[in-house]
Amino acid sequence: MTHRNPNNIFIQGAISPSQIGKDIAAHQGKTRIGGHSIFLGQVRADEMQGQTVRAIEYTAYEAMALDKMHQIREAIFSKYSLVCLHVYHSLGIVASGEICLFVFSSSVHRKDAIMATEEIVNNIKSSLPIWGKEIFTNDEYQWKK
Amino acid sequence: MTHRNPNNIFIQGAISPSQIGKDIAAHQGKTRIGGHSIFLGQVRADEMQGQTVRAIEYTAYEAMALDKMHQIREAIFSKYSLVCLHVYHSLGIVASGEICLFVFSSSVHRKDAIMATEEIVNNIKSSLPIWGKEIFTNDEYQWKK
Amino acid sequence: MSVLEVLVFGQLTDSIGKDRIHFSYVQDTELFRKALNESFPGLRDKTFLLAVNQELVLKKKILKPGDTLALLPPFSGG
Amino acid sequence: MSVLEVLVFGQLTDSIGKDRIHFSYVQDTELFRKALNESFPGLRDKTFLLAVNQELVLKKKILKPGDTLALLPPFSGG
Repeated sequence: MTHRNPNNIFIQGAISPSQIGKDIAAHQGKTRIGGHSIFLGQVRADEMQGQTVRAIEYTAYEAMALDKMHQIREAIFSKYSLVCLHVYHSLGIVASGEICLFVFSSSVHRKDAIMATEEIVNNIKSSLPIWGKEIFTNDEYQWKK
Repeated sequence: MTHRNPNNIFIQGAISPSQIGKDIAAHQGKTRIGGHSIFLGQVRADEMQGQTVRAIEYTAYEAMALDKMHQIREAIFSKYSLVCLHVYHSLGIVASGEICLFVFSSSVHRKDAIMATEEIVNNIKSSLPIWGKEIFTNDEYQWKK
Repeated sequence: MSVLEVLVFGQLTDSIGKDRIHFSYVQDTELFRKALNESFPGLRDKTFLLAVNQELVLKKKILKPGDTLALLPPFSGG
Repeated sequence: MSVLEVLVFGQLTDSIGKDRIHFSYVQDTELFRKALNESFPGLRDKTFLLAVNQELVLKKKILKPGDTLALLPPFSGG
């Protein structure tokens, strides 16, 4: 299994659903794949103290996050039999209802992709130095917990 | 058995990636959702006895499958906290590399959607009366196991 | 005329050559399996479940005239 | 002049008012935490990890002049 170079996972702003559709379509030539497991994180319009979250602004320690993501990829590829793996995380403003995280694992048999995606999402949340600032409709904010 | 108007999960031919993108986009107004978990089944170009699978032709006992799918949905909604759940399965010819199964669960917190999708996929494979006929490049076939 | 409608699926359509047949009424699913094997000896070494009116039947079940049976080889959807 | 570069992230940017500061060189991470708390008393009740040159540091670590430190409050990506 060849490992890819650590790609930049960060994109500015929301991840577009039509791009997700295109990324799925781009895998139709890989006819060893039997299953894709996708996780999408979407910004919730949570209500707190009478205010509603209208967006989350993401910042990251980018160099450290990419290095850590590379380690996560290596560990996942050595643990599961994957054909490919793509991860995208937003930076900057993502409005409520928009997508901020896209994890996309593909494998010959479904189990590997399903388990890989779940584990990667958990690792991203616990281990990547990324912070979300919840911005309310009145432009006040609080740091996401 | 009361008929509770189960939704039709079946679509003729392959499931298109651009439609998947549109289905994802259609959830951006549901701002309670924090995570989507998607599984896609893709037809593999498996090689057997010197032949390559060029397509799978799916048939089903449709009425029974829809009734069973309705039971699966009810059980999943009572077990997990989901905002919504969509399932599509192809009937007829799906070429290698194309998508034949689309399971799409959405929840406030990611765990529910992830566990629901995995369980639904397992249930679909084990419990729905659907059969795949693997058609080789020389037009011979074998029934999928 | 009392009949049972029988739907045939998957690889069993190859064994039987049709996807729908009619059988004279018999009283229960065990008698039905016996009659089916007599009519289609090629089914003897096949694994399949029966459904009666869309419900899987794992034990002996009494049949009514007009019931719809289905012959269900192992599922392979997804 | 021997300095340590310090990157500040998340809610700590509110406490410190900047996302990058410079500190006079100290020999190890425990001395650094002490100096940091003296300069920014508001950090005393904050939870955060230190990274040195992009590596998380959970125990005391010797520092070299020119090292890049980062103050990392609990992550909240995804």
